[in-house]
Amino acid sequence: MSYSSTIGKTRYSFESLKDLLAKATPERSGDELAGIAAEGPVERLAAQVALADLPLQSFLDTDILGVENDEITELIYSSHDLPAFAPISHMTMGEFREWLLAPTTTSEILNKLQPGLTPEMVAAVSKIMRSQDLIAVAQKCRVVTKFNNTIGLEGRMATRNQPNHPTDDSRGILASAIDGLIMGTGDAVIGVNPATDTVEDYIRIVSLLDRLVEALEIPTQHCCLGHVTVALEAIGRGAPVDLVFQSIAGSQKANEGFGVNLSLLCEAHEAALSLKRGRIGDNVMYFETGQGAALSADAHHGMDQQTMEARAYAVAREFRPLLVNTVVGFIGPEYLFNGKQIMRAGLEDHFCGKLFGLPMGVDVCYTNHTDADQNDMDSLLVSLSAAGVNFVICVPGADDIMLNYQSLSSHDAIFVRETLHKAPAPEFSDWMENKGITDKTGRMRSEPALSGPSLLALTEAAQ
Amino acid sequence: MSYSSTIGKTRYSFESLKDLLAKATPERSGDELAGIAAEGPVERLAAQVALADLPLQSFLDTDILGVENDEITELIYSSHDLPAFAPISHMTMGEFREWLLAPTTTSEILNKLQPGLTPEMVAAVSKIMRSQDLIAVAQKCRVVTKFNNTIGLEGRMATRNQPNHPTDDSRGILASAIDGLIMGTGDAVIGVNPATDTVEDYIRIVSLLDRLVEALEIPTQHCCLGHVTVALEAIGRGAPVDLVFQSIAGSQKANEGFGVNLSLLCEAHEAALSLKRGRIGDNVMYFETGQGAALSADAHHGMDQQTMEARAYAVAREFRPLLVNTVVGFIGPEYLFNGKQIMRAGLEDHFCGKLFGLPMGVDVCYTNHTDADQNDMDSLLVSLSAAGVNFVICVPGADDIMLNYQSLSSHDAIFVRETLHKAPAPEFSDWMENKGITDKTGRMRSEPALSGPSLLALTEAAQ
Amino acid sequence: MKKDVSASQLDTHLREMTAARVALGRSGSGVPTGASLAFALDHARAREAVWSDMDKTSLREALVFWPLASVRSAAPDRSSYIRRPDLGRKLAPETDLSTLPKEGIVIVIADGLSAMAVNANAVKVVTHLQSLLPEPAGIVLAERGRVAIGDEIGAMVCAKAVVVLIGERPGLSSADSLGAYITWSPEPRLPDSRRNCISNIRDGGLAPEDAANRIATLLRRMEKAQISGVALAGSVAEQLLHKA
Amino acid sequence: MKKDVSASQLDTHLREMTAARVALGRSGSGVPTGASLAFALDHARAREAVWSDMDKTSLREALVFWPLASVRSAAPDRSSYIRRPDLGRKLAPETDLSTLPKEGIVIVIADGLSAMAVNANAVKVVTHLQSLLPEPAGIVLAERGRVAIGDEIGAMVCAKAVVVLIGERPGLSSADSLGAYITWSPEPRLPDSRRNCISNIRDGGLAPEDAANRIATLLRRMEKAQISGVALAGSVAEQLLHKA
Ligand code: B12
Ligand code: B12
Repeated sequence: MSYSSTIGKTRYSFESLKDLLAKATPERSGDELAGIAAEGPVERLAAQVALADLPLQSFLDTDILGVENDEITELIYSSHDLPAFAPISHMTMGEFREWLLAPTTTSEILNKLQPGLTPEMVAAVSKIMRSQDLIAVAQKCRVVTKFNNTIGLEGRMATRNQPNHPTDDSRGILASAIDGLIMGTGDAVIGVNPATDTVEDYIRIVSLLDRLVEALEIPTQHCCLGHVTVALEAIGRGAPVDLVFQSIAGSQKANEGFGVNLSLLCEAHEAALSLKRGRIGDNVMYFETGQGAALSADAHHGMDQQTMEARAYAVAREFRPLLVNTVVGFIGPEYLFNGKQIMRAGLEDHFCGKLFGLPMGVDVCYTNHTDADQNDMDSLLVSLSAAGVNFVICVPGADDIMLNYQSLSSHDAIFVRETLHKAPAPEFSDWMENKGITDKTGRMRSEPALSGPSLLALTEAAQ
Repeated sequence: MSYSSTIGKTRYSFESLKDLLAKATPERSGDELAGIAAEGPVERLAAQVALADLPLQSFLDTDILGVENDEITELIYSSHDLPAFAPISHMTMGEFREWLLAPTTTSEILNKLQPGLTPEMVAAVSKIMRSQDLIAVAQKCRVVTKFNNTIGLEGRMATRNQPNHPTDDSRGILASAIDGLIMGTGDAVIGVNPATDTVEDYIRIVSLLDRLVEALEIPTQHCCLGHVTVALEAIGRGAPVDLVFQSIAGSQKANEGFGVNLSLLCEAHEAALSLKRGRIGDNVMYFETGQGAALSADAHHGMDQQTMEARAYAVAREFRPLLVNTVVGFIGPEYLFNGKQIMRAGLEDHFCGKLFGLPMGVDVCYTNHTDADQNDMDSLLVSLSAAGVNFVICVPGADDIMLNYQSLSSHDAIFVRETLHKAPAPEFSDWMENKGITDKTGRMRSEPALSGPSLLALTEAAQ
Repeated sequence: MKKDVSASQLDTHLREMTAARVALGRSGSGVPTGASLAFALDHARAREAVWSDMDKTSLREALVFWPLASVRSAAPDRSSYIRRPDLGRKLAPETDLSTLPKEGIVIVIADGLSAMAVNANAVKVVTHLQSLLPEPAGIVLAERGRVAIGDEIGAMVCAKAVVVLIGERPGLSSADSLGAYITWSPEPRLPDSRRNCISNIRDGGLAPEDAANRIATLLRRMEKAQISGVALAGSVAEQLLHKA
Repeated sequence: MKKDVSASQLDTHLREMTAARVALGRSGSGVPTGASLAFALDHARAREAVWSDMDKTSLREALVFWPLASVRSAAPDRSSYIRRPDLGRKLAPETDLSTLPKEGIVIVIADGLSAMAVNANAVKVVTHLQSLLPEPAGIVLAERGRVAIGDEIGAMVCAKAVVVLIGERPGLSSADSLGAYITWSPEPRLPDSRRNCISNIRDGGLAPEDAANRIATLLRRMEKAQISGVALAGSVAEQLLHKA
């Protein structure tokens, strides 16, 4: 198989499919850092043209990453479902893009297709799609998951309430969680990133969140985003663990850098399932991913960061997660240089995840060493809402005082509900109405009944 | 009145309200070119803080532009309606922003407020608003206008079909117009920018469009975007002129640079009205504006380009136009440097125009000397759709082969209808269904009945 | 998407009728992959045209028959030229135009936003235009010039009129389109309403010879009226503008 | 928006409980103007912190009691440092660490993404930590360093362990947060799973003295287990990781 195209009078050749994928990727600082990006716009176009002409079948004929004994590669090929692939097996990448956009390709058809795709195919097709295409197709993909409520239904967008605190102080966590709840965030999960890494802290945090959820009868789930090994230990000690979290990436080596592998994740999945805590469903895992994670661990094996990211989705899908989100602008300008690159990557990740069958959310965010600001986040949020993102992340006032970056604030969630007309998860939506946070039409009340003495008591009790 | 604020230990002073407005403007190459921009982010914030604390009343106490005998300034103050201003007269700019965002400030209230505003107030408040705020408030403003159909209704977005040709060739114009009609664009107007400037060409073009509209019984209006003097001459000679077009700007001198003044526009307005061609309404004017136009004519008088742009809206409002659009990315990087600046300016212009009571559209576009691309336009289009823009502009394949820039294509209009769920003007929507372009649900048919022999005949007839 | 006979016939027709991107087809709201990539490639190319250079050697050779001077605007390089149109409208300080005839017509060839346009079309327009003028016009090659640089040049040589041939911003489908801006009695800081414009000069647009004819006609009308711009176009404009 | 008594009491409570931006109020979906501008100002400031410099003079003075060396990473300047983490992980070619003791513990103070964090907190952590160590550790001031630069430094002085004190990326509310990354038996190209981390060290976060205590405890556990990283944290991790 040769990878080449001719532009004007110049012939461009690409040494491997991996090289072709990297060169066909929209401008991205991480790929430049890795030294694998196209030299300029014309070479990039040449790669995209070559990619568009490539038969989908060629993605099955080669081990694209080309690394021996990578368990993610093994997983990808062993879980690939040939009959599901059949309807598109004769297509080129360019035809596949058109087929995805065609109105005859419905949500049902896309759902059936999903096991027939590989991450590399999905990443590849996104490279020849405009943002608009990514939105239009993603909107057709619907991935619904359940634990204590239902996430991913049409016309809805959930939020993770992320009440982080720099020293994991219980009262501090509670204050931020309540701040978000009053504004109606937390249906995806109330999830704390711990600053500390001990099992004791982990257990304290999940217990705290569990009491909060119980006291206010919130139809949602909670999570402490510690390392999966800590979660296992905590489960062993009988802690009330709703969801088990882990950061994952697209190569075995990258996952080892995170201190995990598939069998460990499997163990964790089983442990979480064994608790049977989900009232209406058993999607018990929560994963985070993000372009650049593998490269930053020097575990990208010369593959572009966006394809690497899509490979992480193969890991995620294996464990039927309730939630997956890319932390798109989280790592920094080394990987996504500015607001524009963050926006594009966010839409790509969401599209790839959804097409691959994941309950995809996005942490709409940026760091202070990146050339980006709230206006960029506003654009990304509006686009993601149009694309039908399952959930986004909210922190008080958009400022995470522990992770040192800006995500969305609960105000943004109100904007999504009232201006973009997306409702929260149905169970949570009912809860908001019952608690007097919203009125019958789903609009915020100016004085939520929830902000009364009950909450005061709660905050005083926690210590 | 002094204009100052203190940030940390530094006191920032601004020499005039005009200076304050310029320094409070988000980063923008045009203001840097004019030498009036803030030195950096902190000075910009200082200006925004000072601006937020300013009473609205101070916008009425000073002649902000400070140019003697500027007829636009006179128009602004003479048309200002004090009783309409009363509900907000006690507010600071910061309070005004909050009031605009409050759910109690409904569409009806905003409509009544409109004559009580000045362009400078509207521009000022936009400077302390995030993109999200601009979207949320604009969505509440509704401006409905009529000629042969109804533009600006909730949940709808119209399109201008812009069939330009480098030599104004009749068949070339017709081909592009038909290409757009088959995809359902043209409810705002079918409007040609003439490459030539003679009255003969003008008359030929409007006659051509008139025959097209009649032959296909399209419930819409047409326009040749020649100079207003040419339009007057053509009307004098009995040409079928639906809408009279003119580019306008925010100072008398800038308008003189365009070869127009208020009395000339008034004359044109009356001439157009006298034809009584509108079947269901008498909004007969079409204006285009765009940040940078005044500065490029050296007629900005030291005022920032965004405030100057808002002043142009005072001119427009005077003539009850059917359509107004900012050509936001049209002029180039001298005024809006990249995709990010174009997106921000597009949302500002739309917000200011709407708040000021204009039937605001946006030419979502960029030039090839600007650092922008289709992905930026996708973001802007999605944001504008959320903001409830009245119309956008479409050219075949997004490439205007006469004006040398990229606007939207008719495909984008289909995206807006089918993914963002905005319908065309109701009369046009019915027409599309009748002609078999769309099915009963408003979705495109794969083989529009319209593309049959009737169109073939039409193209053969035109010569 | 399948099309019936008349639909595909219509597509063919439309494509014959214009160079615009008509009848692209679609898949849902998406532009077909081929057309979408072709668009992106043309964009990459058009962006390059902005950075192209005037081929002064060839231009000088082709225009050797007439008095000719070379000048630069006050913009020191191309990237500041793009961001600073004010500099592109001014001449660099050391400018010397003493070799040019005075009080005649002067033709300025400026790169503008596409030197490719000048390289492709300027010579044809000038050669034909010179043949139509009563006496040969002096020529100025202006690097990094905007339209209004003609005003200062015209004033320096006390020109009756200045004809600026300038590279229009490059389009996606044509990166070589030339604009002609003609001003009677040029002097610094004139508004654009004092000029007339003929645009889209290129093969596939207005043919260079036709453009020269139109310029010559315009110049004759200007000479007669002793004015250019909006005021020239029609009596309506003038009357109304001066009534206010 | 008006609030009843308990609501505003709740707001006060929430604000007392955390430094996060809670109880901001709102107008529709909008953050109130004051809070919105304060946010933007903090953003402008945090962006400046990224470009702040290590105050080497003061640091050297305060750390004069211990063996000390200064090094630079391979990143030539701050803007390439930001875009090229690979360079920030490598030492500049001419690096000399001969003045440092070998085979002990080495403390690396690196500016990371906020030199302000180092300037504010590093001395406090080091001073307290030294008092807890059996023998004084050598100190390296590393300009434009990333976490992994400690591996190469550690290997060069054959260190038992390296403690990297590094400026965390500046947050909106705190631009001076320090992170400590501790690695047993450092050598180049170790994965991050081989380190342990203590983060958010600053007043208002984890107090510098407490951080020093935790680092000392960690070092003792590492010494005992002769390992650091995920494998140290709990037996579960180790068992599961090596079972596969
Ligand atoms: C950009 C542009 C504008 C911008 C100019 C601002 C700017 N700083 O660039 C804006 C939006 C303000 C504009 C306005 C108008 N324009 Co115009 N514009 C163009 C465009 C797309 C590109 C010009 C270009 O590349 N110039 C080259 C660069 C290097 O020159 P520059 O020095 O940077 O820019 C100067 C010229 O562009 C000039 N200019 C721009 N338009 C016009 C129009 C006329 C009649 C004149 C004399 C000068 C002029 O103004 C600029 C500042 O001095 C051309 C189409 C084309 N393919 O060329 C149409 C074009 C030249 N414009 C046209 C027209 C009709 C107008 C208007 C009269 C529209 C109206 N009805 O009000 C107004 C008035 C212009 C004026 N100043 O008098 C016609 C001219 C037709 C003709 N043969 O006379 C053209 C051909 C396209 C069209 N049909 O709309 N325009
Ligand atoms: C950025 C970041 C990441 C990035 C790192 C990639 C990168 N190139 O920067 C990503 C998203 C990959 C990441 C992942 C994880 N992180 Co982290 N991360 C951070 C963060 C927000 C900033 C770090 C920073 O500014 N470093 C300074 C710069 C100058 O250093 P650098 O050399 O450029 O970057 C290196 C370090 O950041 C290091 N690193 C990042 N996270 C972690 C975590 C651990 C345990 C270790 C040993 C190293 C490490 O990896 C980078 C590449 O070498 C901190 C929070 C904070 N306030 O500091 C959390 C933080 C350090 N991470 C944390 C955790 C728990 C993790 C995970 C273990 C999460 C999980 N359950 O899987 C994973 C695994 C990390 C690993 N590599 O082993 C915790 C550590 C808690 C603790 N005391 O042990 C922190 C404090 C926050 C949190 N609670 O989530 N992280």
